Amino acid sequence: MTAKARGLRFGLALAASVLALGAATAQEPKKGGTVHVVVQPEPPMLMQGLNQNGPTNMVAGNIYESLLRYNEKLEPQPSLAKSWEISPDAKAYTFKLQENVKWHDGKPFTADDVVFTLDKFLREVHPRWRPIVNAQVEKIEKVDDLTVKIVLKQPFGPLIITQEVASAPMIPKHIYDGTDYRANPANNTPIGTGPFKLKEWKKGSYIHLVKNEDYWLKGKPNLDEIYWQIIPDAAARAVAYETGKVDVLTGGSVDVYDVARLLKLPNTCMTTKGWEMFAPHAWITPNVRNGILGNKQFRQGLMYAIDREFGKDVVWGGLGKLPTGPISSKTKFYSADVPKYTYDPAKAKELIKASGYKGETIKLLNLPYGETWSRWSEAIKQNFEDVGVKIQIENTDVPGWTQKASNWDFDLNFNFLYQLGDPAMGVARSYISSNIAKGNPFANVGGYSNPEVDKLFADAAIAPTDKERQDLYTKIQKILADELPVLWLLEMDFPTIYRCNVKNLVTTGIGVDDGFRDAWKE
Amino acid sequence: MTAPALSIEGLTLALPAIADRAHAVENVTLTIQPGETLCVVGESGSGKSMIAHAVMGLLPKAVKPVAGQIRLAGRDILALDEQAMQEVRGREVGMIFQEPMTSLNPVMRISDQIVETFEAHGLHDRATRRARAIELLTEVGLPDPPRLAKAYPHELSGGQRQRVMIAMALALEPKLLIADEPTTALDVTTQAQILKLIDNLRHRHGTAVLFITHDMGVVAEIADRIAVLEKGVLVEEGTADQVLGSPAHPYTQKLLAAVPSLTPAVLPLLPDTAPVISVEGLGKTYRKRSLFGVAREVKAADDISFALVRGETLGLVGESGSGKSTVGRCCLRLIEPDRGRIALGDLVLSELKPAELRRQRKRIQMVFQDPFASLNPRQTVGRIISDGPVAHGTPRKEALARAKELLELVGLSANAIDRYPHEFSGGQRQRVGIARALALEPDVLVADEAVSALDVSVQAQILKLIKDIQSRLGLAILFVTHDLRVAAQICDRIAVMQRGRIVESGPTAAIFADPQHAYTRQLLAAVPGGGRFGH
Amino acid sequence: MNLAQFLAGRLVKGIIVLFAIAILNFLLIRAAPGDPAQVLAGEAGAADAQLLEQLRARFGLDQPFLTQLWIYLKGYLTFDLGFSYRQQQPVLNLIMERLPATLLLTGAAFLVSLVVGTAMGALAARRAGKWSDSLITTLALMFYATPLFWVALMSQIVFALKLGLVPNVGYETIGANYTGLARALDIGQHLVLPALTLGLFFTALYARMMRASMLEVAGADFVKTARAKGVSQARVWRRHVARNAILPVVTLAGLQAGQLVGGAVLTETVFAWPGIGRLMFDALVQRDYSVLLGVFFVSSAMVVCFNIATDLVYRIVDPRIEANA
Amino acid sequence: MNFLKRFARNRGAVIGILILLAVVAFAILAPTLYPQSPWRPVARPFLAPFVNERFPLGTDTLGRNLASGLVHGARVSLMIGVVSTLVALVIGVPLGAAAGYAGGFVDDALMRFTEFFQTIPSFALAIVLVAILQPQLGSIVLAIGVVSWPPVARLVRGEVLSLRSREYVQAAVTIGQSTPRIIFSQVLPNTIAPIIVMGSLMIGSAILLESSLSFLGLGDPNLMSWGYMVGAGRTRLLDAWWISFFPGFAIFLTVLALNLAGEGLNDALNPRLARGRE
Repeated sequence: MTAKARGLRFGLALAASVLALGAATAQEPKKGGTVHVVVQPEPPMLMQGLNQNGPTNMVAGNIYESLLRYNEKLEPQPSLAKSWEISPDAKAYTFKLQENVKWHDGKPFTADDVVFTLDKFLREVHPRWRPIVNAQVEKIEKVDDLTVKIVLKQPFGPLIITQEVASAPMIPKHIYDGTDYRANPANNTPIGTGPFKLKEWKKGSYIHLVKNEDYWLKGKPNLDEIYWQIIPDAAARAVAYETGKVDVLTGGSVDVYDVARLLKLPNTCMTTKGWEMFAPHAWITPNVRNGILGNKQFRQGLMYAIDREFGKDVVWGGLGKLPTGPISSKTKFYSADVPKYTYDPAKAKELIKASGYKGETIKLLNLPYGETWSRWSEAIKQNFEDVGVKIQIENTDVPGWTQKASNWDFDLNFNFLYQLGDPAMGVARSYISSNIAKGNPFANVGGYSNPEVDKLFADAAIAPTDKERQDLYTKIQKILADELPVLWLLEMDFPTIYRCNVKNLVTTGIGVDDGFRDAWKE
Repeated sequence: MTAPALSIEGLTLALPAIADRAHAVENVTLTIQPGETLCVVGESGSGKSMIAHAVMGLLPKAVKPVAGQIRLAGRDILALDEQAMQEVRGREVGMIFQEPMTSLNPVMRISDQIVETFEAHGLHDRATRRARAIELLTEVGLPDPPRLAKAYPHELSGGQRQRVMIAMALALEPKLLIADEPTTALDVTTQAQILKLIDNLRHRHGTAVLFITHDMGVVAEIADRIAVLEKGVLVEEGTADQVLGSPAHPYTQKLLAAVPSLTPAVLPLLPDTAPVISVEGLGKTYRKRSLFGVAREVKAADDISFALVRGETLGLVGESGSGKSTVGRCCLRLIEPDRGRIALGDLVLSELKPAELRRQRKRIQMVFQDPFASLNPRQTVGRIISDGPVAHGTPRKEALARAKELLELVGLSANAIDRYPHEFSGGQRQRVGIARALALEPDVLVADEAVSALDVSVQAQILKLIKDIQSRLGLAILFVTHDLRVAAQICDRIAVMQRGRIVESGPTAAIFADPQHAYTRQLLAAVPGGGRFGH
Repeated sequence: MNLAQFLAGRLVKGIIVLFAIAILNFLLIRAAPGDPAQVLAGEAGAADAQLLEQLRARFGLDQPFLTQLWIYLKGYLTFDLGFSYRQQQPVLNLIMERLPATLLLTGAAFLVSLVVGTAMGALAARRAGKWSDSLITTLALMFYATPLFWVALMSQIVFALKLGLVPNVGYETIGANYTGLARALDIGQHLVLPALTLGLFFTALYARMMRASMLEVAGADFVKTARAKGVSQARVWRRHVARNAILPVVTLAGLQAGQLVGGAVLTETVFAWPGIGRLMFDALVQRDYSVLLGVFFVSSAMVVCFNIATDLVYRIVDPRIEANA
Repeated sequence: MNFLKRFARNRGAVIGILILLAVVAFAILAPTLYPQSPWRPVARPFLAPFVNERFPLGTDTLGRNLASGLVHGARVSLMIGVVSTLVALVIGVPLGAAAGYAGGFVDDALMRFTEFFQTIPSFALAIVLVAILQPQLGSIVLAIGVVSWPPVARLVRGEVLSLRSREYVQAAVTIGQSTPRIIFSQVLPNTIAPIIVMGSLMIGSAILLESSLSFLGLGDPNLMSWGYMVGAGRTRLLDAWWISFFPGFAIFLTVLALNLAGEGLNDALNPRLARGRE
């Protein structure tokens, strides 16, 4: 299929999309109602252009919108862009915008806003958009008031996946242009085009969003109000759901052990959908600069030593899937044709012995994201000690972890990274040597460097067809699974728990982060 | 003959099993007629206070009456329940205690505390109660009663507080007043006033007084009749003249004999040699610091000068707050004087640097007041005595051998060396304290109220010991005391202090015979028992 | 020393202590690994050098260390607690927004524990040696020995979940939009569990102190004096013993009241109470320096204020103080 | 009456000592009773207590033996309690003694310093210290010690202040003993009793404080303390109550015992107050 044809097909699909969503539920959405949702932790701010923390995205996804949305298969869907077209040489993307879209302050949304957002605002402040726009984009131009064209330097397939709301939220030009973005007082009163507006933010308590009466998609949203409640303690959040204080527990907001119990409650539904875009991939990064950890045999020994099934079944309550390599099975270009590792302590011992390990203590940096991660460290520590590797767990808080991870101050480091829909976006960054740089915990912090892999990733990102890309990524997966620059542990599933009478909660590949536009309450 | 105000018959009070004897008092029988003052005397631990508390129904829970009766106005109060006892207290019998500083509620106004007595017994209306309180304060001779009524206890002096206590005790005109060592904590002049007040009130209201005291002087001053207690047993009872004049029981005789006479003892004249200690122009001022405001100043020692030769004893006498203890401690530089010169022979002590001072400290030593607080409870006697020589370089073994000799010198057995202070009585401890001071072979000894905390019989022994040692070793002694009787017996010369100054000084006999300063005369006149114990 | 002098003296001392604390805090917090820019970047799941640089410049972290300290202290001199770039708010606003909740929680816990604790202690002392004394003493010991967070979790499960008597978390019913009395009642309901949980430990503490203090005072001479006047037992305990015994308890309680403000982190966490303890903890794990320093400063200032207030109260209730001060 | 007799007369104190002895015995015998690491998953997770005799208290979220965790935890918790109390004493005693004995300017300065530490909210300070130094045994012990010393300093200062004017201390001065010697041989030995009492109570507080820190995720991840166990099991209170109940109860019991024993000590060492019990 050519790029042009693909673009057209998606473009045509748009008209049906709203209908399709309606059809999926087979029920007429009810108007009105209030939903209480848990957000954890409290977002630092709601100006999504400046901050893309998990909780920020979760709330701000209702306030801001981007050009595109993505369904569960990560196919682009219209949002602020009504339709789009990709030139035959795959170098020009033309977006037609929705008509009559207004910012929350009543000003019209136009192509000027899009150009400002993508070319100026996000280029300056957005760490994910910046490398793309700098490396791949030739120019971004306004064609007319409702048409924007992005011209690439070379074909860059993943571009179509980058227009998700957290990666490219549309920012009002009339408020931000010419100002010091980060000091703009409007950061406290976010103005977007989304289905909900910020009414009140009681710090430490709740964020109150109300329906945007002038929303461009007529008849939406269905809900009148959303309260995002801030409850710091995980156990208390579960109790809050049980006592009816909140209706939706977003992914990761309750302890995995509570999931099974909560599901037994009446009127309680659970879904692990809505994470397809992110497809979080959990692993341990060995710091290959540190002595024995640079030894491939040793790393393979470690991999055989880890009881990953135990991690999935006991630590994560059976949620998720064991990964085979760097690319999630949920993401495009996955290949199962790689060397596999099973739980085999005997083999592990053999490999570790052969590697020349002399009993030095190896530090395992725990990820300070709650109890489950601590349990996982403890379990894996036992696995390693069972095969004779001395482990000391290091605990720290989030800033401490960020610092240690960013500055390569670890032996073994837990982490989980989003795949972001395309290996060029979310996978390559952890393995390519050009990304070995201090200061970013999500860079190639382990220090793995293989020129062959670098080249393969570079080629794969700009290869014109999916077939070519697939071949390259299959090669990459084979090499990496053998060399083990990281020890992949789990393709994580984050369950969203909600009252069954809240409908259409998760309708896209980024789940609740895409907002409550279509949700309604029975 | 009217009915007695109080009659105690065969009273026995049991002590708890852990005490050192079975009964606090045993088979005590006493009566007091209306308007009569009965003094119960005895040394500490004789059980005299227990009798007073038994009459009030305020015995500690552990002490139980096991036999006998206490009849107050015809009723046996041991048989009364708490409710009935509350009626009796205050109305039938009032009581004043030893410690004026702690016997009043610190957070209640004086008038409220007196009024409470009326309230407790449901007498009078509010206005009358207040008026009565002022009347009472007037009657006990307090200045400006309306103002004083609004004051809190801490704003009053000890004597004033004791007057308030008396006013309270007598508020309901009880037939019996119990006074438990009411003047022991007071200065001698105040004591005289309070005794006089109690006596006056008794005459005016016909109140019977049960007066508990250890002080024979006070007894002689106030008693109609006297009962002597020894270890809980009543050994002698009779009129004041009988008991004081011709005591029948050996214990009474011993007690009386131990009371130091106010007539100065005749002491041998000392050769006129160079002084071993001379103090010139000594001054010490206490300042209360505060961040703002003016500092308050108290002159505790003001231009004090004196000198002692070998074998001489100078008595530094005065009432509390006169600065006598400050002067005593300044001589050792336990308190740093602000001004003045202290010299031990040729050595100017007041100019020494700390390290040198420490080396020279052995030349002047001190005997302290409290035999319980002056010995470290965690060290053996041997250790306590030998620490001094050890600090000056003597090997411990040698010092311990010397300590044994010293123990025998002060009248204790040498094997006391391994025992701890709590195994000794007060008098014995004081001997240890003296031995400690002597261990360093000092030239000068400062005795700070060294016998004040001791029972009278023990007091006599310790005084004798000090004299003996002085004559044997030729020490010069600065004897700080509030007790003129003691001073009369032991001092060659006396210096009388008042508000930080020496107002009069001279040979003991001369001062007693012909006091020049008004204050000295006042002090001498106030000594209870006057010339009764002339020997 | 008169009252004005006393107050002035205490204030000067207090301000000196506060400044010393401000400096110490600054040094302490800067010793912690990581900085707010890194945290923000880390949370976003993506970062590059340029973003970090932007953020650091924004936070003022690109300035020399001493300059930062100077700017911080200069701000404090003018009651400017700084600006939280993370939260895009002046620190003072953030704290003021949270302070009422904390004051309500700790105030309620403090009052309840003081009243209940002293009453329990007084009762136990009055019945010293009897079974009711043993009961109270044991109870107090148990309150004292139970981990606070454990009580918090248990009480949520029992009273909120199983019995449904009170809400488990939060400050008020979100979205109910109550006003006036209804709102007060609503907040009151939410307050029950956290205040009791927080108060439990202090109840125990005050009960034990009061008991000991009562027994100590009961042996005082003036108590004997009162009894010798024929005053009834009950009245002796009330007017003489309790009145004197409560003074040291109140003093200590006053000193602790200040500590409570900054010390309710656990309770605020478990009960999602939007107070400054929680604000502090969040600021700590986000390295939101200015907020963290601000909370530390404000809660230390609270301690100083409470200490002065306690001394003042003490001067009023205890007539002896002025003479000795 | 001697100390032991007085102590034995206090039933609570005896119970406290017995519980403590039991806890200490468990702590000492831990490697004998459960030679395997308490971290090792040994059975099905969430095994209920009192069912399988190999796991009398059941298993936790990862299938680790709770009984083993509890006895090994006794070692850790007691050690943290004792060591951090020692840290507090090491800071507080010399400081208090110096302030009390020297008086004047030194006293003023040291007491300002103490006041300073009492003004900073202590729990918050502990959290910050642990966060700065990273959660590990040393930093936890240090943090607890640093926030708990001021009361020690105050106590010692008060005692020393009153002892300093005691006549036997003055006597030591007059016989020419040096100041350090006076402090160590005359003054400090007589403050031991109240310090021991306070120390025994502080061990309890330290154990509680450590458990609170653990609860907030600031525990040493390599040491299985009781606080860690409560924190780790708290989300399962509803369906696996035993995971956090038993360690919580162990903390409760130990702190209770320490307090009972401490009060008993206090009464026995300080007969004046014990009168109230008669």
